[in-house]
Amino acid sequence: MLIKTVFSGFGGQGVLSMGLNLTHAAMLEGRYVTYLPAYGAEVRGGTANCTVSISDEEIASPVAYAPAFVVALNEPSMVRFQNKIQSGGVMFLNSDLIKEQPDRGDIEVVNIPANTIAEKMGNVKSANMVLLGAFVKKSNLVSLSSLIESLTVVLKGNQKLISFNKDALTVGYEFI
Amino acid sequence: MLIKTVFSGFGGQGVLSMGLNLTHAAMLEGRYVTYLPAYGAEVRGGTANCTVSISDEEIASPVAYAPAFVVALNEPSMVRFQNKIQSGGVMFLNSDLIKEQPDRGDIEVVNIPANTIAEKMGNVKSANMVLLGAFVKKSNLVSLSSLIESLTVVLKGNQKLISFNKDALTVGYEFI
Amino acid sequence: MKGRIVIDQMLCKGCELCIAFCPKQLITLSDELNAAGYLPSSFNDRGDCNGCASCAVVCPEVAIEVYRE
Amino acid sequence: MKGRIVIDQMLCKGCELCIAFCPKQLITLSDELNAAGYLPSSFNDRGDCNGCASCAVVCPEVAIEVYRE
Amino acid sequence: MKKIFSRPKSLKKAVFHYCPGCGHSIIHRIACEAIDELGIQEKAIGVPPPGCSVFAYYYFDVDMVESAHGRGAAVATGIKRAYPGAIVFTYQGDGDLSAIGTTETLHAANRGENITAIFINNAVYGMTGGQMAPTTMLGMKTTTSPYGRDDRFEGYPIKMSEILGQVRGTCYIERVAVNSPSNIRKARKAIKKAFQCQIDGLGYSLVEILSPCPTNWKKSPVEAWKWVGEVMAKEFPLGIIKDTTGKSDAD
Amino acid sequence: MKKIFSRPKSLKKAVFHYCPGCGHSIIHRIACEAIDELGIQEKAIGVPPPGCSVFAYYYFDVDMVESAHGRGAAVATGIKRAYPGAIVFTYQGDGDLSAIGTTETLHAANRGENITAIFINNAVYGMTGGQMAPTTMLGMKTTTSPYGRDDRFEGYPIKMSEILGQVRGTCYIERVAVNSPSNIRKARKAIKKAFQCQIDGLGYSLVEILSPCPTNWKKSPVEAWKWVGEVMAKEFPLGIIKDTTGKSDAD
Amino acid sequence: MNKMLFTGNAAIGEAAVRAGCQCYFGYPITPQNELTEYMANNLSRRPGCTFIQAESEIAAINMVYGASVAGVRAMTSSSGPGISLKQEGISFLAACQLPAVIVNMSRGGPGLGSIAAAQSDYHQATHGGGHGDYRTIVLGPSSVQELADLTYRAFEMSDKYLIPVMILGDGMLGQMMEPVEFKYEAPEVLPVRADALRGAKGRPSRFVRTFTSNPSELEELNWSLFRRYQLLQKEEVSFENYLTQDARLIVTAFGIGARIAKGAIKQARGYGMKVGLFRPITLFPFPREQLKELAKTTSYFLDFEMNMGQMIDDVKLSLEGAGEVSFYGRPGGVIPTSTELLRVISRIYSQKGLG
Amino acid sequence: MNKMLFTGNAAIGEAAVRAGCQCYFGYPITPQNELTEYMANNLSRRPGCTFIQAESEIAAINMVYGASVAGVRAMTSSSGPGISLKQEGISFLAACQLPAVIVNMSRGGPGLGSIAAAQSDYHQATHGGGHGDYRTIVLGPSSVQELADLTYRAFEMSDKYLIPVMILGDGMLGQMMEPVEFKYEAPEVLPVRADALRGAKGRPSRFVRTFTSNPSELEELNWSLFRRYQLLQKEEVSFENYLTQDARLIVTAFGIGARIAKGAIKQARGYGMKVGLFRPITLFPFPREQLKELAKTTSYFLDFEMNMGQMIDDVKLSLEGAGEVSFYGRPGGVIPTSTELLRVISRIYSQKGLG
Ligand SMILES: Cc1ncc(C[n+]2csc(CCOP(=O)(O)OP(=O)(O)O)c2C)c(N)n1
Ligand SMILES: Cc1ncc(C[n+]2csc(CCOP(=O)(O)OP(=O)(O)O)c2C)c(N)n1
Ligand code: SF4
Ligand code: SF4
Ligand code: SF4
Ligand code: SF4
Ligand code: SF4
Ligand code: SF4
Ligand SMILES: [Mg+2]
Ligand SMILES: [Mg+2]
Repeated sequence: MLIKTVFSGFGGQGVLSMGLNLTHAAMLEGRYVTYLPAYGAEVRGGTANCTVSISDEEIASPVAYAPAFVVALNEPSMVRFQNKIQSGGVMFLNSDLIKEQPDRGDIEVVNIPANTIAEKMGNVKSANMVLLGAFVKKSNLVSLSSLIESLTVVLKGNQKLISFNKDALTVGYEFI
Repeated sequence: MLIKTVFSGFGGQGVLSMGLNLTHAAMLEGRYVTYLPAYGAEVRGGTANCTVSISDEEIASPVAYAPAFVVALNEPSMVRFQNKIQSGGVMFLNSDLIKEQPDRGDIEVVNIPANTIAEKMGNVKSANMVLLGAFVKKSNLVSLSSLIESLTVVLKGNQKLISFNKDALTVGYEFI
Repeated sequence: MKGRIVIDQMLCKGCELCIAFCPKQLITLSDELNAAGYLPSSFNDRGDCNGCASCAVVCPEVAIEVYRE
Repeated sequence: MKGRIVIDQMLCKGCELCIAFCPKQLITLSDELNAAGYLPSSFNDRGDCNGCASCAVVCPEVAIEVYRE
Repeated sequence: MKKIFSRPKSLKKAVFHYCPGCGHSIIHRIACEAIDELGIQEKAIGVPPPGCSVFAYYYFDVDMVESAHGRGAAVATGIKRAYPGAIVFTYQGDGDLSAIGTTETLHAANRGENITAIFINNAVYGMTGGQMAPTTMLGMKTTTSPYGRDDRFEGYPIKMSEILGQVRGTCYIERVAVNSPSNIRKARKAIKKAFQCQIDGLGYSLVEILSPCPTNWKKSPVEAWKWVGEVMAKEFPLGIIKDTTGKSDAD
Repeated sequence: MKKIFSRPKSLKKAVFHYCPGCGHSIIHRIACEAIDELGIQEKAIGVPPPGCSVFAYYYFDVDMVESAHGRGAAVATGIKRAYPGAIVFTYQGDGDLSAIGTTETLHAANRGENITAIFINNAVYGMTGGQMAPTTMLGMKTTTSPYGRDDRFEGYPIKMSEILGQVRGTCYIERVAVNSPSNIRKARKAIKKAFQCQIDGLGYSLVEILSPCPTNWKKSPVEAWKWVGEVMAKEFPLGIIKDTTGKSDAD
Repeated sequence: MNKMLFTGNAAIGEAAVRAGCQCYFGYPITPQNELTEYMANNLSRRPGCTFIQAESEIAAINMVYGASVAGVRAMTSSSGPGISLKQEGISFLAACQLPAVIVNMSRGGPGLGSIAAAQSDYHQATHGGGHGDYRTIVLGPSSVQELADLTYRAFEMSDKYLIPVMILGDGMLGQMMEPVEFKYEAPEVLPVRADALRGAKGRPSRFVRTFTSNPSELEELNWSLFRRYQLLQKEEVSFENYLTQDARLIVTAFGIGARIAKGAIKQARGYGMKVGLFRPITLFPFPREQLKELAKTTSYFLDFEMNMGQMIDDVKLSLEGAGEVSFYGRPGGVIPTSTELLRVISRIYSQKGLG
Repeated sequence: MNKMLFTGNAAIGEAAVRAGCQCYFGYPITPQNELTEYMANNLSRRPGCTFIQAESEIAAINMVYGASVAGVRAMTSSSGPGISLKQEGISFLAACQLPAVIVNMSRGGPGLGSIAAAQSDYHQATHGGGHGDYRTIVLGPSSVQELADLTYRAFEMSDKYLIPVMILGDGMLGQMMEPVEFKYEAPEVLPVRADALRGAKGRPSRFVRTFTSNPSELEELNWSLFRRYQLLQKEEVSFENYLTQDARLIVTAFGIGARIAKGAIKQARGYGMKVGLFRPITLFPFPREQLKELAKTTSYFLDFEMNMGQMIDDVKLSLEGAGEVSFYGRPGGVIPTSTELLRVISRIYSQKGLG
C-alpha cells in the first residue's frame, strides 16, 4: 500500500522538517520511503512544500499528483492542494491561519488550532510539530514513538529542541 | 586523365605561387583542378609544399600519395619526395641548390640551374618561375600562354612583378 | 510641508524598511497577514507626515505612494 | 681576458643575432647552406674574443658554446 | 495633495518575486526611473542574467533578452554592434560578472563597447542558494565556504570595478549602494549618468551596486541594509572609480 | 680554456621547431637555466599551451602536461592542489593568457594559487598565423586587423600584468624582455625569482616576457629584436610591477 | 540497520569521499548544489584534500584535469548548461586517458531551460558532446542507493580503464531523499595512480599530451580507446530486467524514467497485461546483446524517456530491426505520471492485439 | 566563365557576405583561419557591418546570439575544441529560436588532437553536443563550390525555420583551392528579421528567453521545435546518388570522405564491380527514406568515414535492418586513399559474393 502526503505552508513554518520527520520515522519502521522537497527559482522565501511517500514495496515516483493526505499550514496551500487531494482523502488545516474551508465534499477535513496550542505550550514555533502529532494519530502512518525517535536524528541531537518538539508532538497526538 | 604534381622547397622560395599559377592556368584551360597547400604546426618558417591536381573529370582527393611530377627546390624536398613519386614519374630539381641526385632508377630526372639562370636575369627571386616554365614545357600540362595569363590574376595586377615573372617563365620554358 | 502616503497592502512584504527609515515613526506593522502571507505595514496619519518619501524610496515593493501639498 | 666560441653549424638558423650582438664583430655568415637550408654563422677567431658570451646568450638555438681562460 | 512618488512608467505593474528587503527590486525601480527620465524606454534593450534577477523581463517594460550565465557583455556587444540605435544594458550579479563572466566583461570594456552594465554586488550567489561569490567577505560563512572565507583557500574578495577602471575602453565606473534613501538616490543618478555616457557614445560604463540579500545573509531586511554600509562598504568603498566624462555628478 | 657557456641540463638536446630569431627558444633556455640553478628539475611540472610553444615538452626535460587553450592556470591549480610537493608552472602566450584564459588566470591569481606563470607577450597569435592579440599595438596590421588595430573597433592593448598586480593573491609580477644580452640575463633572474616565490609558498607569481616574433611581424630577427625595445617596451614598460617578497633583485 | 536518509546529491558526495575522492572542483547550479555544498563541508579543510568553488565550469573541469594528471581521484558536477561548457575539457580528459568522475544532475533544456528533472542530455552524455571520436562511460542511476553505489563504481572503472565516467542523474534524484547504505569506508591513505606526473625524480621526464603533427599517432590513440570501448561492452554492461520473462510488451527506460515506468507496469500487471521493463544501468556501454536477447520472446517495445526520444536510437540499434519500437516522451522537465504511461501502455497493448 | 580559385574557407566568407551576413564573430583556430581573416578584410570597415575577433569562442557565439536577437544575419566559425566551447551558446540559440550560421572546419580529435582534416565531430553536430533536446540543421559539403552554395542556403534555411545551421566541413576543404562560381550578389540593403528586438517603439515590449518555472511551457517549446524538425525531414533533405542504380554494393559517405569514395568507386567500376555512392548532403535532416529506398535494390552497404564510425548509426537507423552495413574508417586526421578504400570494397564485394 502506497500513501503520499503533502506538507505545505510558508517558508519558515517548518513544513520541510515535518516531512523529514515523518519520512525518517517510517524508515525506522522498515517501510519504503521517499521525501521530495519542492525547489524552484520562484521560491524566493515564498511558499514551501514537500511530498512524503510511504509504502510496503519499492516506490516508483516520489511525486504526488493526487495525495491521500494534505497538511496545509496556510491559506494559499489549502487552496492549491484542495484541487489535487484524492477523493476520500484527508486534509489537515492549521485552523489558526486558515479561515476558509475547502469546498470539496468528497474529502475529510481536520481542523487543528496549532498556533494556539503551541503558544499555550510557550513556543509558537513548534506549531508544525503539534500538527504533525495530530496528523500521525489520525493517519496512523507511523507510531508516535518512532516519530519521537526520529527527532534525535533530524534535530542532530539538540536536546533543548528535541524535548520541546517531543512535547509538541505528544500534545498534538493527544488533541485528536 | 588525372595528373598530380608536388612543388616543394623552403618557405620563401615561392613554391606555393608556382602551384597556384599552374592550377590557375589549368582552370583557364577548362580542366578540373585542385590545389592543396601543406599546413601544420611544425611548419614554422620551415619547408613548404603544395599539391596540384589536374584532370578531365571530377577530382576525388586533392592529396597526392604518388605524384606523377615532383618539383624540388631544395635537397630535403628531393630526399622526401623521391620515396613518393610514382614509377616512371619525372622529378625536376633546382640543380643550383641540390647537389645529390635521387637514387631511384625508375624515374626521370631533369636538372635546371634555376638560380643561376634567374641571377643572370638579374633577379634570383624568380628562380621559381624559371623552374615552372621549364616544368610546363616538359610536362606539357598547360600552355605557356595560359600560365602567363594567370600571372596577372595571381599577382593581382602588379605590372613590375608580372613582366619579371613572365620573362622568367619564358626563359625557363625555352631552357628545356 | 504636509504629506500623506498610501501603502498597497497587497504588495507589501512586511520588510519593515519603511518603518525603519520614516523619520517620524508614522508606519507600523499591522497584525493581519495579507494574502501573500506577510504582515503588511500601515500608515498612522498623525498629521505630521512631511512627504519626504523616504519610506517610498526604500520600499522594495514599490508599495508606497506619496502625496504632498 | 681571452675567449673562444664554437658554433654548431647544424643547429644554426642564420638569424644573425650573434653577429649583431658580438662587440668585436667576430662572427659572419658562411655562404654554404646547411642541411636545414640556412646559411649558418661562423666564428672568425682574430684572437680578441673576450668570451663575453653575448653571442651565446642571444642565440635562440643554443648553437654557441663559449670558452674562456 | 498631488502625487509626488509612484511607480515609474517603464516598470511593469507586477509583484516582484524577490524576497522581502531584497535590493534587486529597488534597483529595478531606480533603473526604470533613470530610463523614464532620459526618455529611452523605446530604445532600451536589457540583458538580464541567470540569477535571482533572471525574471527581470517581468518587471522592466523594455525589450529584453536572456543571457547565458556570465555572457551578458558578449550578448550586449552583439546587439549594439548589430543595431547601434539601441541603448543596450546588461544587468548582472556578482557571480555572473565577476566569476564566470570575467573574460567577456573585461574584454568588452577594453574594446570600449558602447554599452552599460548594472552590476549587482550582493556578496553571494543568491539564486542558487547562497554560495560564495568572488565578492564574498573574508570570514563570511556561505554554503560553499562553511568555515568562513579564508584567503589561503578561497582567495580574496575581488574588486571588479577597480580592475575595469584599468582598461582604457571604460569611460565611467561608480560604486553605489542601496541601503538608505540618500544612497538610493545617488544610485539612481549613477545609473542615469551611465546611460547618458552611452547616449553620448563614450564607451563602456558600469555602475556597481552594493545590494542586500537578507535571505542568504540570514539577516532581517533592516539588519541586512545596515550590514551593507557597515561591512560591505568598508571592503568595497563607495564613490566614483573612473570618470572621463568631465561632467559633474549633479543632475 | 674552460667552457663557460653551454646548454643547460634540463633543456633536452633537440632542434627547436621555432622560426629563426624567435623569443620562445631563448625563454625555454633561460627557464631551464633557472630550473637548474634552483635544482628543481625533479620537482617541476610544466603546463605548456596551445601556441607556437605547444611542443615545449620536446625541449624542457621536466614533467609536462598539455593544457587546453587558456586553461593553464586552472590545470596548474589542479596539479598543485593535488600534489603540493611539485613546483608547477604554466607557460602561456598572450592570446592564451590574456584573451581566452583571462578568467582562469585572474581567479587563480586572486586565490593566491602557489604557482608560477611564464607569460610570453609577442603581440600576436603566433601559431595560428599572426592574428591580432589583446596585446597587439595600436595601428599594428595583423591578419585579423588588416587596417591596423584601431581602438574604436578593436580596443586597446591590454596590460594583464598590471591588472593581475591589483589582486591580492599575487606576490611577484615583473615584465622583462628578450631582446639583448642584458635583458635576457634580467629575464632569467626574474624567472628564477618567480620560482623562488613558489618554493617559499608566497602565492601566484608571474613573469611577462616581451618576445620577438620575426615571422608574423614580417621583420628580420635583428629588426624584430630592436622593435621589442623601441616599440613594445614603450606600451609595456619593463620592470617590477609587484613585489611583496621584500627580497632585492640581486642573485 | 544502518540506513540513513540522504538526498541524492549528498549521497554522491558521501560515496565519493568513501571512494577516496581527494579533489572536488565545482560551480553552483541547480539542481545539484547540495553536492557541491556537501563537498565544501567535507573536503574544504580535510588534510590532503581540496575543495574549490571554481570561477566557472570550465575552470572546474580543467582543475579536475590537472588533479587527475597528478594522480588523485577527482570529481566535478554540474547540470545542463554547465555540462555543455565542460565538453572541451571532457574531450581532453578522454584524449589524455585521464580518469575523472563528472556528474550531470540534468534539468530541462535546451537553453537556460528549467531546473526541473529531465533526461534530455542522454545524447550529449553517450555520444560525446565534445569534439572527436571519444566516449565516456555513462551510468544511469534510478535511486539514491544506486547513486551511491554507482559513484563508487565510477571511480573504480575510471581508474581501471583510464576513461572519464559520467554519472547521468536528474534534478529529482538529486533533490529527493531516500534511505541509503554506504558499503565502503573511506580509505586511510588516498590512492595515487601509477602513471601520475609528480616530477621526474628517479625516472626520465614524461609528458601528457594529444597534440601531434603526425595524424597516425592520433589514429593509434583512437584505436586504443576504441579497443577499450569494446572491452567495456564485453565486461561492464549492467542492466535490470523487471518482469520481462513472460512480457508481451517491454518498456525500455532509464534513470528516474524507469522508476515511473515500473509504477505503470505494476498497474498494468494488475489489469492482466503482460508488460516488463528493460532498464540499462550502463548507458555507455549500452547493454545491446542483452536487449536484443529479449527480442526472442517479444517483438513489441515501448521506449519511454523524459525527452523527445534519445535512448531510442540505442534501443533500435540494439534490436537491429528485430522489434517494433514505439515511443512516449515528455520533454522540458515535465514529470509524467505512472497512470499517464499506463494509458499509453494499454493503448499499444490493445492496438498490437497483445491482450 | 567567371570561376575563381578560392580556398574553401575564403569561399564560405565570400558566400556569407553575398548572403547578407552583417556580423561575423570569431576566434582563430587552424584549419579555419582563412575564413576569419577573409571576414576581417571584408567586414571590418564595411558600413553597417561588424567583424570582431572575440576574446574566445564562447564570447563569439554569444555575440552571434546578441546580433541575431537584433535581427541581423550573423555567423561564427571554429574547429574541434572551439566548437565544443560553443555548445552552451548553440543550445541557447536553438532554445530561443534564433537563426545563426556556425561553421566547423573539423580537425583530428579528441583533445587538442591534430590540425589535419577529420570527420569525428559528426555526432556532436548532428545529435546536439549541447544540453537539451534541440537539433541544429547540419550541412556536409564536399567541394569548395558546394561550400559556397550551402553557405548561402544555410542563411536562408536558418531564417526560414529559426533554427541555427551548422556547416560541417573539414580542414582539407577549408585549405584547398578549387574553382568556384558565386551565384548571388551581395544585397543592397541588409535583411532585418521581423521579430527582432530593437526597442519597444510603437509596440509592446518583448522579451526573448527560455528559462521558466513552468516545465510545460518548456515542453511546448520542445514540441514546436520537434514539429519543425519533422518538417525539415519532409522539405529539406538533400543527397547525392552516384552510380547507385545497378549497384550491388553501396558506399555511404559524406563530405571529403565522399570524394575519396567516388575515386575508389570509379576504380572499382573499372574492375567491373557494381558499386555506387550515397552521399547525404543534409546530415540533419538525414535523408532516411532516400537511403532506405536503395535497400530495395541491394542489401549490401559499406559506410566509410574519416572517424571511428558515427554516421553509421544514422545509416543503420535509416535502413531499419533492411541492409547489412560494413564499416571502414580512419580517425585522427589520417587521409585515406581511394586505392586503400578500393581494397576494402573489393574484399567485401567478393566476400559477399557480389561478383
Ligand atoms: C553555465 C551556468 N552555470 C551555472 C548556472 C547556475 N546559476 C544561475 S544564477 C547563478 C549565479 C547567481 O549569482 P549572482 O550572479 O551573484 O546573482 P544573484 O542571484 O546573487 O543576484 C548561477 C551559478 C547557470 N545558470 N549557468
Ligand atoms: C579552444 C581553442 N581555441 C583556439 C585554438 C587555436 N589556437 C592555438 S594556439 C592559439 C593562440 C596562439 O597565440 P598565443 O597564445 O599568443 O601564443 P603564440 O603562438 O603567440 O606563442 C590559438 C588561438 C585552440 N587550440 N583551442
Ligand atoms: S513620507 Fe516621510 S514622513 Fe511621511 S511616512 Fe514616508 S517617511 Fe514618514
Ligand atoms: S517597505 Fe514596502 S514592503 Fe517593506 S514593509 Fe514597508 S511597505 Fe511593506
Ligand atoms: S664571446 Fe663575445 S666576443 Fe666572443 S664571439 Fe661571442 S660575443 Fe663576440
Ligand atoms: S644566433 Fe645562433 S642561430 Fe642565430 S646566427 Fe648566430 S649561431 Fe646561428
Ligand atoms: S535570495 Fe537574496 S538576492 Fe535573491 S531574491 Fe532573495 S534576497 Fe534577493
Ligand atoms: S611564429 Fe613567431 S612566435 Fe611562432 S615560432 Fe615563429 S617566430 Fe616564434
Ligand atoms: Mg550575487
Ligand atoms: Mg602570442
